[in-house]
This record gives sequence, structure tokens and C-alpha cells, in this order.
Amino acid sequence: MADQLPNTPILDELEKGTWPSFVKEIKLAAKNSPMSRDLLGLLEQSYEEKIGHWKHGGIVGVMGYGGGVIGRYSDLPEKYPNVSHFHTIRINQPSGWFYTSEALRTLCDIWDKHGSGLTNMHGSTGDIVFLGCRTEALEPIFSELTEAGFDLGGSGSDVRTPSCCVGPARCEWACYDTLALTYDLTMHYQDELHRPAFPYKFKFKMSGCPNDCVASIARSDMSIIGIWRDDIQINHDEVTKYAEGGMNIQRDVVGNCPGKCMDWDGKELKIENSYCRHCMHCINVMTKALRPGKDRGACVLLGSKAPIVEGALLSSVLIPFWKPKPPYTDLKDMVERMHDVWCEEGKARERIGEFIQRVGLGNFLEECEIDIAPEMVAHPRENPYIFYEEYYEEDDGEEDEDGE
Amino acid sequence: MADQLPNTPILDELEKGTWPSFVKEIKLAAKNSPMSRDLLGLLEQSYEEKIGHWKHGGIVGVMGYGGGVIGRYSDLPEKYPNVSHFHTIRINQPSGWFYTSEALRTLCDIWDKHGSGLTNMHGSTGDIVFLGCRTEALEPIFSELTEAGFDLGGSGSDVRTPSCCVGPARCEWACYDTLALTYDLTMHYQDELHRPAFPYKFKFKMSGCPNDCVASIARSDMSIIGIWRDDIQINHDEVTKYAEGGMNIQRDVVGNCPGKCMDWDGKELKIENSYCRHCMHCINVMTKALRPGKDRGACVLLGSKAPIVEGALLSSVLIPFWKPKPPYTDLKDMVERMHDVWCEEGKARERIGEFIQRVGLGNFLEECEIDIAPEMVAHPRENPYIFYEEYYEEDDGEEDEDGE
Amino acid sequence: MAERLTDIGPPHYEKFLPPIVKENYGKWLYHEVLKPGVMVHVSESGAKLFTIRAGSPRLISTEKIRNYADLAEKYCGGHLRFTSRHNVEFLLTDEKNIDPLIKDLADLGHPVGGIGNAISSIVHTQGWVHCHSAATDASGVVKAVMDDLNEYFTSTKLPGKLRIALACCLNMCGAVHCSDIAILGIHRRPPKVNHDTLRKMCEIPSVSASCPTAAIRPATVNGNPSVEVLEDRCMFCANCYTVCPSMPLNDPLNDGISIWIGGKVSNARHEPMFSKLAIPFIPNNPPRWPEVTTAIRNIVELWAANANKYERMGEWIERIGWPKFFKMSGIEFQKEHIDDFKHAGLTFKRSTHITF
Amino acid sequence: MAERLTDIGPPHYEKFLPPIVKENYGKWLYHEVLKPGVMVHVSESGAKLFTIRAGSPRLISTEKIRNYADLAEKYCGGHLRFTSRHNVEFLLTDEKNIDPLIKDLADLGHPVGGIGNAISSIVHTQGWVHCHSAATDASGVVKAVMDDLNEYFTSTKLPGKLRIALACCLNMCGAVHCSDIAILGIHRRPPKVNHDTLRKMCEIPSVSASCPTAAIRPATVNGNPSVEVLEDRCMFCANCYTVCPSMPLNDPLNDGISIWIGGKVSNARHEPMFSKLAIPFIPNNPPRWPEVTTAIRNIVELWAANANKYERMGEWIERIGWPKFFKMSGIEFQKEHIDDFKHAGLTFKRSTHITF
Ligand code: SRM
Ligand code: SRM
Ligand code: SRM
Ligand code: SRM
Ligand code: SF4
Ligand code: SF4
Ligand code: SF4
Ligand code: SF4
Ligand code: SF4
Ligand code: SF4
Ligand code: SF4
Ligand code: SF4
Repeated sequence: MADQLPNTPILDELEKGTWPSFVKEIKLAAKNSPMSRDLLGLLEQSYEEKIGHWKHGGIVGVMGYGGGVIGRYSDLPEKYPNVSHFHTIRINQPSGWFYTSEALRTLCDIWDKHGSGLTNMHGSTGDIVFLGCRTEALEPIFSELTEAGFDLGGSGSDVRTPSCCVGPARCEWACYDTLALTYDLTMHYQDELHRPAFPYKFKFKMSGCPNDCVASIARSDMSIIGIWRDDIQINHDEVTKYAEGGMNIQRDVVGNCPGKCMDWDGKELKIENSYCRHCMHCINVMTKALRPGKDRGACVLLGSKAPIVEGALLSSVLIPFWKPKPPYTDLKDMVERMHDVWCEEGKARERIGEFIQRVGLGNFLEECEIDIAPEMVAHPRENPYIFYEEYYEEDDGEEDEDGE
Repeated sequence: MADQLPNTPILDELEKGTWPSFVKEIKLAAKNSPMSRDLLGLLEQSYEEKIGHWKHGGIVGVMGYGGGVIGRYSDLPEKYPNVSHFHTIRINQPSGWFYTSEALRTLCDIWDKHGSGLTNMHGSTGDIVFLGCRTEALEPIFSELTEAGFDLGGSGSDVRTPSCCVGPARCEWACYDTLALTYDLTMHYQDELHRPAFPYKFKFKMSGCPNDCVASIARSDMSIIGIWRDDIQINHDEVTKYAEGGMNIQRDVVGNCPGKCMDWDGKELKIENSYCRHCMHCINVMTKALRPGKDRGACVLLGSKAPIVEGALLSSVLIPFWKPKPPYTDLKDMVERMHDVWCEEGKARERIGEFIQRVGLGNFLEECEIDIAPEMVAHPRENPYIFYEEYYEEDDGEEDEDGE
Repeated sequence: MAERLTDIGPPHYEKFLPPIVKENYGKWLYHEVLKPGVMVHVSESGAKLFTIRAGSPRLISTEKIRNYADLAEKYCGGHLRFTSRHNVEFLLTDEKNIDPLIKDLADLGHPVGGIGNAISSIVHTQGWVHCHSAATDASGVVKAVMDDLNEYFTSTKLPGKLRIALACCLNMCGAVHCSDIAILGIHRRPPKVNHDTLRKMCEIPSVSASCPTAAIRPATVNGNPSVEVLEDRCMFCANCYTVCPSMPLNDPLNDGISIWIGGKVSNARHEPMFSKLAIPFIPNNPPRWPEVTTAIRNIVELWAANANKYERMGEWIERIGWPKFFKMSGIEFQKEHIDDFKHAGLTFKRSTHITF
Repeated sequence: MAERLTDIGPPHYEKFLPPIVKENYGKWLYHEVLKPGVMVHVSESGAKLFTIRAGSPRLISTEKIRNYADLAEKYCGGHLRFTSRHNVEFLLTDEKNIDPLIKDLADLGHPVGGIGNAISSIVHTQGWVHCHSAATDASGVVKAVMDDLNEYFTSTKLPGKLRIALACCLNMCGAVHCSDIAILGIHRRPPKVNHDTLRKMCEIPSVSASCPTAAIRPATVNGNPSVEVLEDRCMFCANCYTVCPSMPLNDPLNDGISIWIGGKVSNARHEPMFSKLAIPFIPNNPPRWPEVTTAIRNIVELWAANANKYERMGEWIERIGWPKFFKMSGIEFQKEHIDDFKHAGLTFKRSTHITF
């Protein structure tokens, strides 16, 4: 079979070196797939010419779904006919990216049958990405996937595939059950996930603690990050052991505390918890001695996204402390109110974070009936351009204020 | 005379208390001045009605000057005829606000003769403010002032009266001669000061060190703040004395150092000067032990202003380190280039700081032929929206870049 | 008559420097605060210069200036200076003169203080005494607040310096935007257009253009060209009024005071900071503005009781976080506190660095 | 044929959890890093779970996935997971299996590492493999950089975690904007309008509206409606291209890579931060982008040599100041580094906190 592989002297350079090679992977797939063979050829040409050879994707998909497939066509279909269509399929991963060998093999079987044999495990939103197939293959793949218990993920202006950190499955710091919430939200928003109806995409990401191992604060419209509100649990014996083991507690732990709320006198570690910022540093560093408190929940933040068009945003605090309790009706109700307001007033291709910047956080909160809290801001306004809404009327007593 | 004072029961409340009373001052002036008597009446009425009684000032001034006088008329001229005109005169103070008793008396004589007898020592830009006179009095006052060696300060869209901290006259930390530079600039810009020709006002403020005792970084279009670039001078004996005297050097000095570049082992104080941010804190606190280095000069910053209209600005670094040397030709040349660009392209009522925000700092620097330096920014850009100006042309060798 | 002198500039400062300053110009070695309002600067030559700082209402009569001149002659060779915060400083060479001078100043009604970890005089503006824009008075509020806080002027018991400033309108002539505590006069109703005078006194295009929120647009009123204000869009900045006298915002019922805190100017420790909104609105209540003085005292005392040594107001709040400040102060966090101007998004809390 | 299933969602995660995870779900007590790429989590019950993390190119064949499945069956009951940075993790209960598994992985060409103070895999995107927007390739650059930095994946000798990400265009699918080091594909020439296809494929109003700098305006070209681009105003964001295929920006000569540094996501110590521009442009030089790998290695080594323990890239640079970073790295500070977008003024240095 090897003689069927195109000549790829440039790409072959990338088979060398210690890091696993994607070129080798394409060649592995190319053993059985003409698509992957043509991909190799096309990619070699891109490497030679320093330019991609893909066209803007048209709208392709499976019946009844508006998302889940990214259409892709080569601009050199004559030369590389097997990648003239080269669509990707986004498949909703199981929460926490856990698999059995069996499940993986089932996925591989489906993909080997209909596609290029190439995948991304995973895409950067979190989906399983099947990389490259023809339009005709979409329906058969979809029906075999659902048969195997898998469904498509999001694309376009819809709820995108939610994802989460490993959380309580393997992490001692998880302040709530990220996997359960992720699964529940994914199921709850099946319609919104598969049938784009928003001004733009909407992403959920769930992290179990402020270390934020799914980068939710940077990469999701709604970032749900675990946090606690009582005292950090201290095991003083273990603290002593760290000190004896040579850890420089003053410099490396206390000295790095952003709340400046730790004190180490060489013997006892004290934390003024009312000033603790829940940054995780001390806990990260003294894994055996310190643990998050017991009154655990999550901080809900809103609005992060990549730069296009108004500049990148980080999510910001919406609910300082939320107790996640299945079926999470309080959260879902709030999200629904927010989606309603955003769908009503948002412009096309305006993410919710941009929308809030445009209409003002105060107004947004009011419209969505969300309580205002000082935790939502790093600091109050610095400019005096206040839209006062209350004022006295001529005939008022001096005491009452009047809304407009 | 007392019976001639109007009845001011509300204002009289402000004669009570431990802080010196401006009402008493107005009453003192009112002994000899009908203007001040009417001012008392008018002000009492304002206090009663909670509203001012002044109209927008018309353009009044002295011959050949476009600034220096703020026209002011009462909106109750029939009731308070002596304040129907109530213009203020801004008189350029001597650098550092030093006076002799004799000079003060000369000023008082002039003012008692022609005006209300009320002053501000000083206005918040720094001028001596003569508060309240009639239009006819302006020329006589001006000629008596110049006779006595005083001249008017700025108002309107001109260079405003420069001011400075006490500097080397009484402060051990002055890194350059603030009084000399202030006087020199004031004299150099006499024409610009008296004849408004800019898009808007332009203020200079000179502080001798980063403590910035004239608030130049917040209140002047050009802020010139003393700084040094060699090592902080340490007197180790005095350090020891502070420690012995009970100063908590670790917590209160080292712990507050923003450069995190100090080290105190209980015996010796060490400073890693290459990381020192020149914040002054350690020097402020240990006045006898620490002094700024010997290689002294100034940091020149640009652009601060009050909020109207685009929001308040702080000045930002333009020249990280400048060696002031009379006649300061290098600085003046640069200011001239900046003024030219601003006058050419600035909109009406656009301060230079706002102008820079609009056209971009990089473009501004280029047009003014000022060298770019990393010290000008807190950090490089975070957004990827770069106006690349260089690119390869089709027929270029790969090596050369081409400007547009 | 003599030739008309112009552009002569101010007198050269050297004419006014006391001899000891001339001799030790640029040679000062260190200083020490001897007691509230009194400090000594010691020169490399060993010479000592004693400074006595007295509080001033800034709005002073020529008679008061003459009093100062007399005292300067009595105690220090006829030399004195004013400070950047409008206090008066007497520059003594004879230590023995310190107490007599303080006594004379007390007789004149002027407290000595404001040096070191203290409140200094309130930088302020014209208010109802002289300005057409004022949403509150300046001198009266300042007097009321300083009467209340005088003990912190005449002592050095605060954790660090405390700088209060007042501006009577958003033009902020007092440059209050970087103060530990800023008292800011504010309007809360849109301009009331005087259509009759407007067309004579103002240019309609520049009035429209003056509005940062585009709330003003040309309109025909009673058949004449004028402007209309979209009241929902107005945030009461009064820039239109600065440009056009026929757009007054003054309103006795709704003008008042807002309080801003946590700004600083010096580079000491923390970089300079803008002040932030603490209290959106307090009605004008002359002559003593009791709600304002109480609010400020509470904030000052909260800071004084909780800040570390040398920690300015803004540094303290930054350390503990604003939510904590609102909790501790009992000030209610409201919609007005949330920024909605140009850079609003950058003030949102973009982390989980939260305290409970 | 069976009824068409839709909206069934993903499989429930519980189906895939290994027994030890199910038993100790939410009961983990602490963890320790045993050696590079290997850690143990200890449960309140005393149970121990060993995790072995192997690097992955992310773009993998079904054959590779089958290999993983085989290894999981051989060593850990057929259970495995992937991480948020696309590595694969094997979840062992038997400590003795660690080394054999590492050996098998090595044979497959997969290094074990990325745990603790190390570089983990580079989050990245499609590049020339699948996307129409790409200004550079993704997988190739990642391979070249990781080959070069592999030693920091398989050890824990760095001061703290180092997260590198790559996005092949400004859409930033890799969400690189908060990475210690971000590799970002960039265009440097305005869109080349294809007037023929434009009028058929795109709506002129939405194309014009898509441009954040208003560089696009409707125009008549050869008698047909189309658009023109004011080239001076274009900053190459490609938003117009996303909206309209007839506005391609790809340009083999001028596309390339920019390097951004100092971002972070976690709340540990410092709040999350955006990455900042370090190197404005490096030409595409496939297959190994040597200028990119060298530039990144220099930055990594500078940080590794100078940062304090636990100090992420951005925290280190914030402590020493950006001017110092430019000096130490030898990277030239240029006009491109100065922000000129919406919040530019806030990035200016508004203090004298300068180092020399
Ligand atoms: C496949 C994937 C990259 C990857 O290799 O992993 C991807 C690929 C594309 N993204 Fe993305 N995005 C992917 C995750 C992201 C992320 C990261 C995340 O979700 O955590 C972001 C940044 C976070 C965010 O949402 O802001 C992201 C921000 C964008 C944007 C900019 C959106 C914005 O508001 O700024 C676009 C442009 C657009 O939507 O028109 C975009 C558009 C695209 C398109 C559809 C190109 C286009 O303009 O039509 C890309 C298709 C590439 C292709 O041919 O396969 N993609 N995209 C990721 C989805 C895989 C998955 O489902 O798991
Ligand atoms: C007298 C003084 C206040 C005082 O009591 O000390 C003052 C008084 C006025 N200022 Fe001011 N400004 C005074 C210092 C300032 C300062 C502080 C400073 O210079 O350090 C500022 C803030 C710093 C700055 O320049 O941004 C200041 C920012 C303004 C502004 C807003 C300018 C801006 O760009 O944001 C205006 C509005 C305008 O220019 O139209 C203004 C306008 C005015 C006007 C002329 C009112 C007007 O709209 O025409 C005031 C006349 C009041 C009157 O009737 O006497 N004044 N003004 C100060 C000048 C005294 C002197 O010469 O020493
Ligand atoms: C006299 C005066 C300069 C002048 O030319 O008029 C002056 C004089 C001194 N200042 Fe100042 N400062 C003066 C206004 C300022 C200002 C401007 C202002 O308040 O508007 C500032 C910036 C305030 C701010 O940050 O908001 C200022 C921030 C400082 C600092 C930094 C304090 C801090 O920790 O932030 C010091 C250092 C110190 O006190 O330890 C300082 C230190 C000093 C020293 C000790 C300098 C010296 O060695 O002579 C002087 C006496 C200290 C004192 O008053 O406590 N001076 N000083 C000003 C007196 C105003 C007044 O009457 O109260
Ligand atoms: C497996 C994974 C979660 C998942 O569900 O997949 C994970 C797992 C753990 N993370 Fe993480 N993190 C994972 C992605 C992240 C991310 C997201 C990312 O990189 O895109 C972050 C934010 C990165 C950032 O700030 O830019 C992240 C920031 C942390 C931190 C904070 C480090 C810091 O000082 O800033 C810790 C604490 C620590 O390591 O001390 C942490 C700690 C941990 C611990 C120790 C938690 C635990 O007790 O199990 C886990 C192993 C540590 C390790 O890898 O060194 N994890 N961790 C992710 C592994 C990705 C990989 O293959 O490398
Ligand atoms: S985010 Fe927190 S809970 Fe989740 S895996 Fe990371 S450290 Fe554990
Ligand atoms: S979690 Fe962070 S803020 Fe809280 S005590 Fe530990 S280091 Fe300090
Ligand atoms: S700014 Fe510096 S030099 Fe000037 S008076 Fe203040 S402390 Fe002294
Ligand atoms: S001047 Fe400031 S930054 Fe420099 S050593 Fe002293 S305290 Fe540190
Ligand atoms: S702050 Fe406003 S009201 Fe007060 S003096 Fe300045 S312009 Fe007039
Ligand atoms: S007060 Fe300000 S916002 Fe209101 S109309 Fe006038 S200029 Fe516009
Ligand atoms: S970053 Fe740009 S080029 Fe790369 S996959 Fe995303 S949209 Fe395509
Ligand atoms: S690339 Fe961006 S800036 Fe340039 S024309 Fe297109 S949308 Fe406008």
C-alpha cells in the first residue's frame, strides 16, 4: 500500500523528532483511506506554497439539525478528488472525556467505514471531531452514531457542546459535581444545541474549582467555577511536615497569597478566611495540608470569548455563590431569562458578553431580573457619567424619590 | 460698618467651628467693600434656594490678552448691583508660591483699591486669584500689577499657568530644579499663555520626585516628575538606628516595596536597584537612611485631565528619563512639535491626551518624531488588531521588508 | 503714563526665597516631623529650617493676607509660602519662634497641622461663590467637613496621608478624580432648553456635537430652529451647558453631592489611581451638609481603624476588596456603582477572587 | 429501518467511569506527583488511583485510538480519559503497571509527562489541515515547537506551569488569548475583493457592517455593485472574510505568526490575564518554523532562569516590568506593541514606576 502514498518530502520532515507526529497519524489513516492520502498531497502542497487549500464551507448537515457539521471543500478538487468534500463532524463527548476501550472502538468502526479515519481527540470546544467525510456519508454516520448512543455537538449560533474538568471523578478539590451538571445541561439544551436560534454561539464550561482546568473563564459564555465560602480546612500536622520537609512556607505560600491573609510564625499557619480570595494557591502547594472548605458551591460568571469583533473578553462574576442542586432549575430559569433578553435585543453575531457591554451590565441585570452584587465588579465606576434614574419632582415631599 | 452687612442667618452658621471660616473672610472684606457685601447677600440667597446665581461669563479681558480673566455676571443684578459684574483675575504666581510680606502687601493694595478684597491663595491651577471686580477695573489693575512685577496667568485655550512643588528650595528629594524649569517655561511661553491659539488648554506641572506634590500626573497635560536612575543612597548606620528605634522594617518598608526588590535580614538592608520602581516609599519612610540616587533627572509624562468629555486621564510616560539642562531646548523643541501636530489635527476642545487616544500613541510619536520606548506602556497590546505597515511585495527577495 | 508692560511673566522666584533657602538650595539632607504641622529640614551644611503649616480656607480676604505678612515679618524675616493644597507655611530658622507663632495663628483662628499622616486642606473650587456651573457650593461643604475632621488635621494619628478634594461640577476643577475622598457636585436632570435665547446665543451644530451620548439633536420648536434633548440618553455631564448658556442643568431639588473614594496621586507604593464611586447621591443640605460630613467621617474612621500603616484609602480597599468595603461601611451597592461608560467591561470582576 | 434517533445527547458519563472512580467519586483526599507524568490520588477510603498522562498530537488516526484502547485494556480494565488539553490519561489501580505502560507508550512514540510544573500539550486548531481561514498551519508548528521543548514536558524543572496555545487565525479557536505563550497566525494584507463572486455570494450591507474599523464601503466596480476596502484602515482581522467568501486575506508572502505571552487562566495567585504581544511577526517557514521555535525557546528559558518558584510567565513579567523583559529578551519594542484599539489608553504607563 505504501507506494500509493503521495510523495511528501516536506511533510516527512515532521515525522522526525520526539513529539508524536500528526504526519505519521495521517499516514496511518492513509493506509486505508484514499481521503487521507489526498489530504497528504493537498497538505504537502500547502506546505510548499504556504497557503491553505480549503474553501469557505457551505451549509451541510444531518436532517433536522442545524449544527454539528462543518462543511469543507477543497479548492483543488480535480487534483485531489478524494478531499473535494472534507466535512468534519462534531460529536458530543461524554462529560469529563471518560471512555471505555469498547466505546472508542465502536466510534472507530463507524469512522473507518464512512470517513477519513482521522480525528481530533478532541476539538477545542470539547467535541470528538471526525475529520473529513463526504456529504453523502453524513446521514449514515449519524444514524450509526445515535445507534451507538452518541449524538452530535453544536456549531453555528446555538448552545455549544458543554464541557467540564474531571471534577469529583478524580480531583480532591471539586467544589461541585461538574460532570453531573454538564450532563444535565447538555440534555436540557438538546434542542438549543442542535437547532441554532440565537444571535450567536453560547458556550458553557464547568470547572470544579478556581484552578479552572477547562479554561472556562476565558472560553465560555457561561463559566461555572467551583468555590467554597467557609474556612479552608487545615491539617496542622501536615503543615508541620511540609515545613520540616524544607518547604519555604513564608516565601512560597504566604508570600504568594493575593489576599495577604496568611500568617506563618514558623510553627502555626493561620488564615484570616474572611479576606481569602479563594485563589487556590496555598491549597495547590500544600495538597496534603490544606483543602477547600466544606460549604461548597460555584461562582457563575458570564461573557468570555475570543477577540472577534470587539476584543477578547473574560467572563465576569454574575452570581458570587450558587449552590448547584439537581435539577438546577434556578440556574436554568435564569439562563432562559438571559437568553430571552439576548435573543430579543442582541444583534446578529453579538455574543452575550458583547451584548452586555453594549447595553450596560446594570440594565442587563434589571431586564433579566438578576440581583445586583458588589462582587460583580472589580471596583465601582471611576467616571461621573451616571444615568441617575431617580429624582425629586416639584411637588414631592423632600423624602420620597420618584422613578422615571 | 457692621450694620451695613446684610442679614445672613444661614451663612452665619459657617462662622462656627474650628476650621477657619470663609464666611468670616467675606465679612472681613465686606467691611471695606460693597462688592463683598452684595456677595454675602447673594450667597445667602443661594444657600436658601440651593442654587447658584451666576450667569455664563462673557468674554472680558485686558487689552491684547485673550486669557487671564474669567468674566462673571450675577443673574440678580437689580437686587445685588455691586456684583452685577464679578470677574476674577488670574495672576501668575511666583514658582513654588514663595512671597515676601512686602510683595503680598503690594498685591493687597492693588486689590483693595479696585476689587472685592477677596482672593484665592491660590486657584487650583496655581494662580493667585483675585475674586470679583468690574470690567472697567481690569485695565487699571493690570497696569498696576505689571508695574509691581506681576503678570496675568492663563485661561481659555492656551498654555495655562505652570506650577511646581517646592522642590530644591526645601525638599531633600528634588531630582531636578522644579522652580527654575517652571520659571523658564513660564517665560518661554508668555505668548502662548496670554493669547489662546490651541484646540484647548495645555497645562504644565513640575514635581521634583515621584511623590508628585503638585499632583502633576493627574492634573497637567505635561507632567514633569523628578526621578533618578542609579542606586538609592543608603546610610547603613541610620538603617540600624531605625531598626533599633522599633521600626518594623520587614513589614512596613520591605513589605510595601512594589518592586519586591528589597531584602532585610534583620541586619542589613539590600536593594536590587535594577528592579526598583522609584516609588519613593522606602525613602519616604526612612528619611535619614535612604536618599534618591545621584544620577538625577525627570520623567516626562503626557496627557492628564479631568473627565469632560472622554473620561478622566492620567498622564503617561513620554520620556522615561530626561536630563533637564537650561535652557531646556530639547524639551521645548519637542513640545513645539507636539503642539504643531495637535494644533493641526486636534479637534476643538480636544485636550492633547484625548487627541493621542484618538490618533494612536504610535502614530502620534511618529508624527512628533519622538523615539518609541517600552517604558511608555504598562504592557504591550492584548488585542491582535495590528495595523501592520510592513509587508513583502511579490517581487521582493524574502529578506527585505517594504514600507507602504 | 509709562509704556504698557505686557508678557513680563511672574516675578522671579529668587526674589522671594528666604536667605536660608538660597544658601541651602538643593542641599537638603533629610527632614523630620517634629509635631503636628511642624517639620524641620536639615541641610548638608547643618542648617535647619523649621516649617509651620497652617490651615487656610483658601478664600481669604486681603486683610488675612496682611495678617500673614505681619506674622512672617514677626517670626521669619518676612518670608512665607503657600502650598499646593493652599495652606500657608512659615519658614523659621529659630526654633524658639515655633510655639509663639502657633499661638498667634491660633488667635487668628488658624490651626497648625496637615503634615505627615494627616488630613490636609481640601482642594476645592468656586461653587456658589463664583461659578455658573456649580451643582453645590464649594467653600461651605469644605468648611463643614473640615470642622468635623479637624482632629485629623492637627494630629498624625491616621494610617497614612488622606487627601480630600471637592469639585462643584463634573468639570472637576479641583481635579478630584485622584483623591482619597472626592466630593463631587452633580446634576440629576437633563438641561432645560431655553429655546428663545438658544437660537441667538448658541450654534446648534456645536451644541449637538458637544453631547458625548448624542442626546441632543436639532429640532424645530415653535417654528424656530432649536434643539431637543433625548432625556433617556442624558447623563447630566453639562458639557452642553459649557458650550451653550441656554442649556442650564441647575436644579435646586435634584442637584447634590456624590462621594468618590480610593484615588491617589503619588507613586508611593501603589501607582496613581482614580477615585471610585462610593455614594451616588446626597441632597444639598446647606449650610452644614450633615449627611455629607457623617458619610465622610464614617469612611475615614473605617479606614483609620482597619488599614495597615502607610496604607492609603485605595490601597486598603484594594487589599480587602470592594465587596468587603461595602459590607463594612454599610453603604448599599447600587446600579449607579456599575460602570457603563467606555471602558466599563474592564471594571467587571473577571476572576473568582472573591471574599465571603 | 429503525426509528431515527435524535437529540439523545452524549452517553451518560457514568457508563465510562472506572470502578475505582465510581467508588471514590467526590471522596478524593489529596494527590501527589510521583514522577513526571505520573500522579496518585488518594481517597478518604485509602484507595489509590494512579494517573499516567501521555502526550498526544490530538490529530490522531483511528488506528492510534485503537492502540490506546488496547493499552487501557491491558493495564486498567479498559478505562481511559482525555484531558482538556487533549492528552490521554490512563487510570491505574495497580502501581506495578506504571512502568510497563510507560514503556509501551514509548514504543508507540508517546512521551509521558505534562503534569505539575511542566509544559503540557499545545492547545491548537485546524490550520492548513482543515480550515479556510488559516494564516499558518496548526499541527506542523505545534509539532516543531513540542519537539524542541519536549524536555520540559517530560520533566518538572520549570518554575510553574507553562501553557502554550496556537490559533491559526484571529478567530482564535484555540482561545489562545490567555496563554503563557500564544502562537497566533496573522494576515498582513487587506482582503482582495473578488468582485465577480461577491455580488452573487454576499450581502453588501452585511459585508460593510462586518468591518470593525469601517474600512469597507459599498462601491460600484465595473458597473456592478460591490465593495471597496480602504486599505489604510484595515487591520487584517478577516471578519469580512468570515462573513463573505469573496474577501480572502490569505497571502503566502505576508501571512505568518505572531507571539503573545504572559496570559493565564487559573485564579491561582494572580487573577486571569490576557496574553500580550511579544513578537509582531515571523514569516511562515514550514515545515519546521525554526524562527518560531527559537523565539519560543528563548522566552521559555529566560523565564525558567529568572522566575520565582510558582511564578507563571505573566506574573514574572509583571513583577519585573515589561521594559525589563524587552531588555532581557533582546526583543525590539516596536510601534506594533503599542495598543491602539478601544481601551488603548488604559495600557499606557500611567505612573513613574519605571526601572532602569
Ligand atoms: C474545530 C475547532 C478548532 C479545533 O481545531 O479544535 C474550531 C473550528 C472553527 N471555528 Fe472556532 N473552533 C473551535 C473552537 C473554538 C473556540 C474554543 C472553545 O470553544 O473553547 C473558540 C474561542 C472561544 C469563543 O467561543 O470565543 C472559537 C472561536 C471561533 C470564532 C470567534 C468567535 C468569537 O466570538 O470571537 C469563530 C468565527 C465565527 O464564529 O464566525 C470560529 C469559527 C470556526 C470555524 C467554524 C471557521 C469559520 O469561520 O467558519 C472553524 C472550522 C474549522 C474547520 O474547518 O474545521 N471559532 N472556536 C474548535 C471546535 C471543536 C469542537 O467542537 O470541539
Ligand atoms: C478657578 C478654578 C477653580 C478654583 O476655584 O481653583 C477653575 C474655574 C473654572 N474652570 Fe477649571 N478651574 C480651575 C482649575 C481647573 C483644574 C485643576 C488644575 O488646573 O490643576 C482642572 C482639572 C484639570 C484639567 O485641566 O483637566 C479644571 C478643569 C476644568 C474644565 C474641564 C476641562 C477638561 O478638559 O476636562 C473646565 C471646562 C472647560 O474648560 O470648558 C473648566 C472650566 C472652568 C470655568 C472657567 C467654568 C467654565 O466652564 O467656563 C471655571 C470658572 C469659575 C469661576 O467662575 O471662577 N475647568 N479647572 C481653577 C483655576 C484657578 C487658577 O488659575 O489657579
Ligand atoms: C508642601 C507640599 C509641596 C508644595 O510645594 O506645596 C508638600 C511637601 C511635602 N511632601 Fe508632599 N507636599 C505637598 C503636596 C502633596 C501632594 C499633592 C496633593 O495633596 O494634592 C501629594 C500627592 C497626594 C496623593 O498621592 O494623593 C503629596 C504626596 C507626598 C507623599 C506620598 C504620600 C503617600 O504615601 O502616598 C510624601 C511622602 C510622605 O509623606 O511620606 C510627601 C512628602 C512631602 C515632604 C515630606 C517632602 C519633604 O521632604 O519636604 C513635604 C512635607 C510633608 C507633608 O506635608 O506631610 N508628599 N504631597 C505640599 C503640601 C500640601 C499641603 O498643604 O498639604
Ligand atoms: C487533567 C486536567 C483536567 C481535565 O479535566 O482534563 C487537569 C488536572 C489537574 N489540574 Fe489543572 N488540569 C487540566 C488543565 C488545566 C488548565 C486548562 C488549560 O491548561 O487549558 C488550567 C489553567 C491553565 C492556566 O492557568 O492557564 C489548569 C490549572 C491548574 C492549576 C493552576 C496552576 C497555576 O499555578 O496557575 C493547578 C494547581 C497546581 O498545579 O498546582 C492545577 C491542578 C490540577 C490537578 C493537580 C488537580 C488534581 O488534584 O487532580 C490535576 C493534575 C495536575 C497537572 O496536570 O499538573 N491545574 N489545569 C487538565 C489537564 C490538561 C493537560 O493535559 O495538561
Ligand atoms: S478545576 Fe479544580 S476541581 Fe477541576 S480538575 Fe482542576 S483542580 Fe480539580
Ligand atoms: S486560597 Fe489563595 S487567597 Fe486564600 S488563603 Fe490560600 S493563597 Fe491566600
Ligand atoms: S514632589 Fe518630591 S521633591 Fe517635590 S516637594 Fe514633594 S517630595 Fe519634595
Ligand atoms: S523606591 Fe519603592 S520600589 Fe524602589 S526600593 Fe524603595 S520601596 Fe522599592
Ligand atoms: S468645578 Fe464646575 S462649578 Fe466648580 S468651579 Fe469648576 S467649572 Fe465651576
Ligand atoms: S448634560 Fe451632557 S449628556 Fe446631557 S444633554 Fe447635555 S451634553 Fe448631553
Ligand atoms: S483559528 Fe481560524 S483558521 Fe484556525 S481553525 Fe479557527 S477559524 Fe480556522
Ligand atoms: S480584514 Fe477586518 S479590518 Fe480589514 S477590511 Fe476586513 S473586516 Fe475590515
